[in-house]
Amino acid sequence: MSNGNGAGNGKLRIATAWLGGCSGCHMSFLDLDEFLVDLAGMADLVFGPLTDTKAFPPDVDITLVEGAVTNEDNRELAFALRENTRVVVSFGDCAVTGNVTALRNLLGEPEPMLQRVYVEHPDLDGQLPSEVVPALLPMAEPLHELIPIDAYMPGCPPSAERIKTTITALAQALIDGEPVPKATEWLFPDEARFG
Amino acid sequence: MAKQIDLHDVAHSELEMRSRYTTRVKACSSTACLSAGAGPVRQALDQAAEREDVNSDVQVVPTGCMGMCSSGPLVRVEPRGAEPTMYAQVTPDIATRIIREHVVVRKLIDEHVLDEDQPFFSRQRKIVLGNAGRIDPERIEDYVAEGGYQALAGALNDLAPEEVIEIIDDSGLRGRGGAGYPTAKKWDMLRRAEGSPKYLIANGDEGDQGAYMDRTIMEDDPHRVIEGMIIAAYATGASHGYIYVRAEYPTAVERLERAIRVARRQGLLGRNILGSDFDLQLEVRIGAGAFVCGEETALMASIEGRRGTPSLRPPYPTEKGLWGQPTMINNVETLANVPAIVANGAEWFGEVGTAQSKGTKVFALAGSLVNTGLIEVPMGITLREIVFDIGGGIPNDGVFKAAQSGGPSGGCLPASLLDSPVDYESLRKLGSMMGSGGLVVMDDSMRMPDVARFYMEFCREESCGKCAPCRTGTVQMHALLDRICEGVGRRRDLQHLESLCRTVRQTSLCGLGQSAPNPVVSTLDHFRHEYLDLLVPDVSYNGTAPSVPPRPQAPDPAVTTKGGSR
Amino acid sequence: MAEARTAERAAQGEGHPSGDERFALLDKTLRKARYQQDQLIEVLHVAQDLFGHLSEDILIYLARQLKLPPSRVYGVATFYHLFSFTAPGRHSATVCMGTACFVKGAEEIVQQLEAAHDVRSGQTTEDGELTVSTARCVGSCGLAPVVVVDGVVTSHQTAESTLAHVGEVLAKEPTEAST
Amino acid sequence: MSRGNGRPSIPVTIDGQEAMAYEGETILDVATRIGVRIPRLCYLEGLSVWGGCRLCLVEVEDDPRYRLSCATPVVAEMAVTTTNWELHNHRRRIVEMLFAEGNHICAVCVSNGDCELQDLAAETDVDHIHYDLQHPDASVDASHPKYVLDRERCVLCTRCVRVCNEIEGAHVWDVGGRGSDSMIVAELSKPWGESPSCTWCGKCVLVCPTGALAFKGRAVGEMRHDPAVIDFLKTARDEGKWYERQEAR
Repeated sequence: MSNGNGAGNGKLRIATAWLGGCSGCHMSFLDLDEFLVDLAGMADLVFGPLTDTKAFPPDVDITLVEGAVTNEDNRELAFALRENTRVVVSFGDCAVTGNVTALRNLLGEPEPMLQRVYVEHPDLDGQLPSEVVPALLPMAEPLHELIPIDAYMPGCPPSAERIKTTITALAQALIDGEPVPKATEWLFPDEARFG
Repeated sequence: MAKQIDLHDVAHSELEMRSRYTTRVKACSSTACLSAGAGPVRQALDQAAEREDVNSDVQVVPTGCMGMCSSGPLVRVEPRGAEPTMYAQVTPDIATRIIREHVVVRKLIDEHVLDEDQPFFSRQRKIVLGNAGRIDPERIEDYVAEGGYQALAGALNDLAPEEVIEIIDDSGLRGRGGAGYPTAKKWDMLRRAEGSPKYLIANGDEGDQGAYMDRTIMEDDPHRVIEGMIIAAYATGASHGYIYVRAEYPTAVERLERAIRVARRQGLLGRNILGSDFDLQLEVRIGAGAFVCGEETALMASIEGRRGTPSLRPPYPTEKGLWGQPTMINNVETLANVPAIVANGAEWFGEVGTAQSKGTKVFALAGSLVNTGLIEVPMGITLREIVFDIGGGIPNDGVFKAAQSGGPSGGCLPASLLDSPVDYESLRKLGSMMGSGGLVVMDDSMRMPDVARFYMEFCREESCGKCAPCRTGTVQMHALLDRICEGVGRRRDLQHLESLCRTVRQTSLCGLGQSAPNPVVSTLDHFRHEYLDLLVPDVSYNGTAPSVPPRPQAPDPAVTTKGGSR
Repeated sequence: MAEARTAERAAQGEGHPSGDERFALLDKTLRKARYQQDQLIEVLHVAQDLFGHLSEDILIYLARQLKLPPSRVYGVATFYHLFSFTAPGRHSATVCMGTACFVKGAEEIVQQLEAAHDVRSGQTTEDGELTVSTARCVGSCGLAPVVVVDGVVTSHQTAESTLAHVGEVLAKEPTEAST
Repeated sequence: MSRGNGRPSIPVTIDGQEAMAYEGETILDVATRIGVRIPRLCYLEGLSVWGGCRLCLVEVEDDPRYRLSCATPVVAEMAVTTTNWELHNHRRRIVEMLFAEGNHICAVCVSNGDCELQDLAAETDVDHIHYDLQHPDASVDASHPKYVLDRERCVLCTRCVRVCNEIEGAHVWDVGGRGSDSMIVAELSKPWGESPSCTWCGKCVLVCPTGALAFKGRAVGEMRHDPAVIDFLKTARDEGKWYERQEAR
């Protein structure tokens, strides 16, 4: 889209991100089948597990974020994509609620879980992962605990139909130059009191 | 049939017995004074009287609460035909000196004398607590000598049940448990309810922290509660009564059970009360540590031996209460007002208090005050009078910040509202409530969000768990308050807190949940800036790297779906 | 199953098979209550007074005697905070957390007690010596903050004075004397 | 549902729709009969009214408080609005808090759709949870040969407690603890499989609105409940009328 330092080809810039999740949501995204062709017509996929880009690019229109925030890398990426994206979509149950990724929270701090997985029931030689793997955060949390979210797409995984509906609606708004449909904030009828 | 007590005879011989003593020494033996060491004091008084050989002239009387608990143990010397003197902070040594010096040689121990003309005493008006600190609660004779059971005798002899209700109606007596429902209306509903037997319950499940009005009434003047219940039962046609008392009040349980036994033996309970054809059985039931049992339907569940969870109304207890029978629940303090009203008339009662809130109210005064203790004041007295005249102001040159009335269900009243009158309507208008009578004063060292968190924690732990908004809402509101108080809260947390207050208040099943948000709402109303000061500034995402607080929160959640009705 | 036998014998009016005299006292209470189901809470109080806490055995016994479903007895017993299901320590320190005491710093006392004796409020130390708990207002607000140590109310406490007092109480009695 | 005899005689209005109600019918009864859906969770036809979920609160004209539609009998000329902006938000918050209270990480309902809590979330526009997830340390009881109890998914609606007590008469279940520590217990909080009073009737499983109670050994698609069976049983037993049942979904 023609928004400053973008690609300038009039197309939307769409990204996906894969945080602490099983990538099932991305599989569901691939389930879009022929819609992927339509999508390619109106948007460029500029970042995500499906592309080769290493750093999160600037000036992205829509980012679908799969997975809970569970380690340092996730957090870094979440901040980066928030800063460079106009509409961030919390994509799938792990991003929306923490879901399976957050099951580790039941064990409290990450250490007991790591012990159980890597030392008590090792398939290989029992040792804790250290340098190569990013450090786990104390809790695995839903994405909205870390950054503001513009739209939520629950589902485990969300069906291709739901993904298509969401993307179409958001893309249409962006293309028409209309404000992204941020609904009236139902939660805070007293908003005015906060000035 | 039990023998019938002759009230006149008993009163007469009791007064005669009293007149044989030249001096009566009253030793406060209430729970507060006992924990301050009143037991040894009383022993010392007895021993000293024996040693000085003034046994036949001096009567040492263990009494209930004299009021100024912060100065206990209290002892009051009442010489025949002379002014009484009250002593504060009495130790066994002082007690010995009281007998040896004051009683024997009429020499006052000046440094321990407590001025009874000071506002703490003179601003009070005692109806319910008229006998507390004056009589030995374990002796029915003492109660009868002060005019006890005369109101009952009068009602049974001269008044039809409807006439008793009329007197209560005219007096304007309202429920002292907090909500202020007109007592006569309740009585009338039970009277008209169809079904037999009908039950009457005295609610002595005072769970409010910092409140011990009902306990004091039950411990110090158990016969007054019983007389009130008998009159209420007579007026409403109840044939069976329960007094539901917290298990944390063993003395109250003991004294009530003893008083019931004595009353039964004297023909004041059981069949053909005082020779009339009116019957009433009374029983004490004890709770087991659940605040929610102060709620009427939960209380009844507890008496039935079940989990103390509230049930839905309607049907109201007066239609379908204990075991499906018509049941009326009155607060202990309400019932304790009844004998005095019936004895002295509605007009006499109406002279005290305001137009809509008549009579007096007992408060347990606690917190940052010079004088703390139990007070009974006319309704409509201002908060300022209670705090500064009766309470003696804030100690150590402290500054009054707020008073919390109504405990975890009530709200706080800031300094700007010191001149508002204390009655049902005014307090409710100010977002607080009368409550059962706990009044905690806070000085400026308290942070109000901490106070709100304290009460919310209480509600969270006392929520019965039956209804979802109260069970889960108190947990969430406490978590949000916790985060704010710990300095890691965000604007969003405060917004969530306020929206939850509304939901929990409007959707909870019983009074506990409906009023649980009150302390939060009222501290937010009066001390909002204290909350705002604790919030972490919002994270900026406009091109600058976000700073990461301990538990990062987004400033504004947004949702895709539409709010509003469908 | 031993429990089932207990119940059978109880149903035949033989009382509890253990022969524990305290069960005879409990039976007396049950008779006085005329085995009325609504007396459950009263009976639980008596049982706790007799045994110090409510063990599973006691709950089963009461369920059978009052002909109540065990889950109902369990539900009632666990609803009310005064009933305890583990044996209390030989000594107890209960910090009042009523409003008056809270305003005057009771929280600090609890924290320090917990830290000093390595125990959480509501629990007993590993050696079974001390139970630390909090109470909802013991009604001595004029004396705040209040701590009840072995049933004796101590007034105007600070964290230091409480720790010292509890230390004294613990030291006074040698362990073997109370076993 | 009370199927009143005779003719309905009480005129009421629900969401602008006029209807005649039978004596003793509740707002929820009438609404259901005329096809107006009111969200609810703990209520189940055939069982006593519990009133714990608070989702079926409705607005009654000239009444300052919301009324519980499952427990409020209709009176003549009553005008009911089943949802408004505020009620919708209250319901949404309650549902969100129910999610936050348990560990509702479930592979079943997302795939077979058989979960009343999930339905309610959709109905009340819950798309994410605003509140702190509690991550309770709740236990799974798989000791019973035929059934499983997963307390992580329990919403404390007490349908199982009521059906076991009121319909089956066994009273295996009750609620133990208090407040947020409340949980469903069998016997003296014993493993379900050891319960001497359980009759293996499975009614508690049939009525469970979530996946807290489930049949063992079934594939995800077969993990279904059938709460309507209770009303069928109750009507058959109490009134001697066997109405034709639709098979469970």
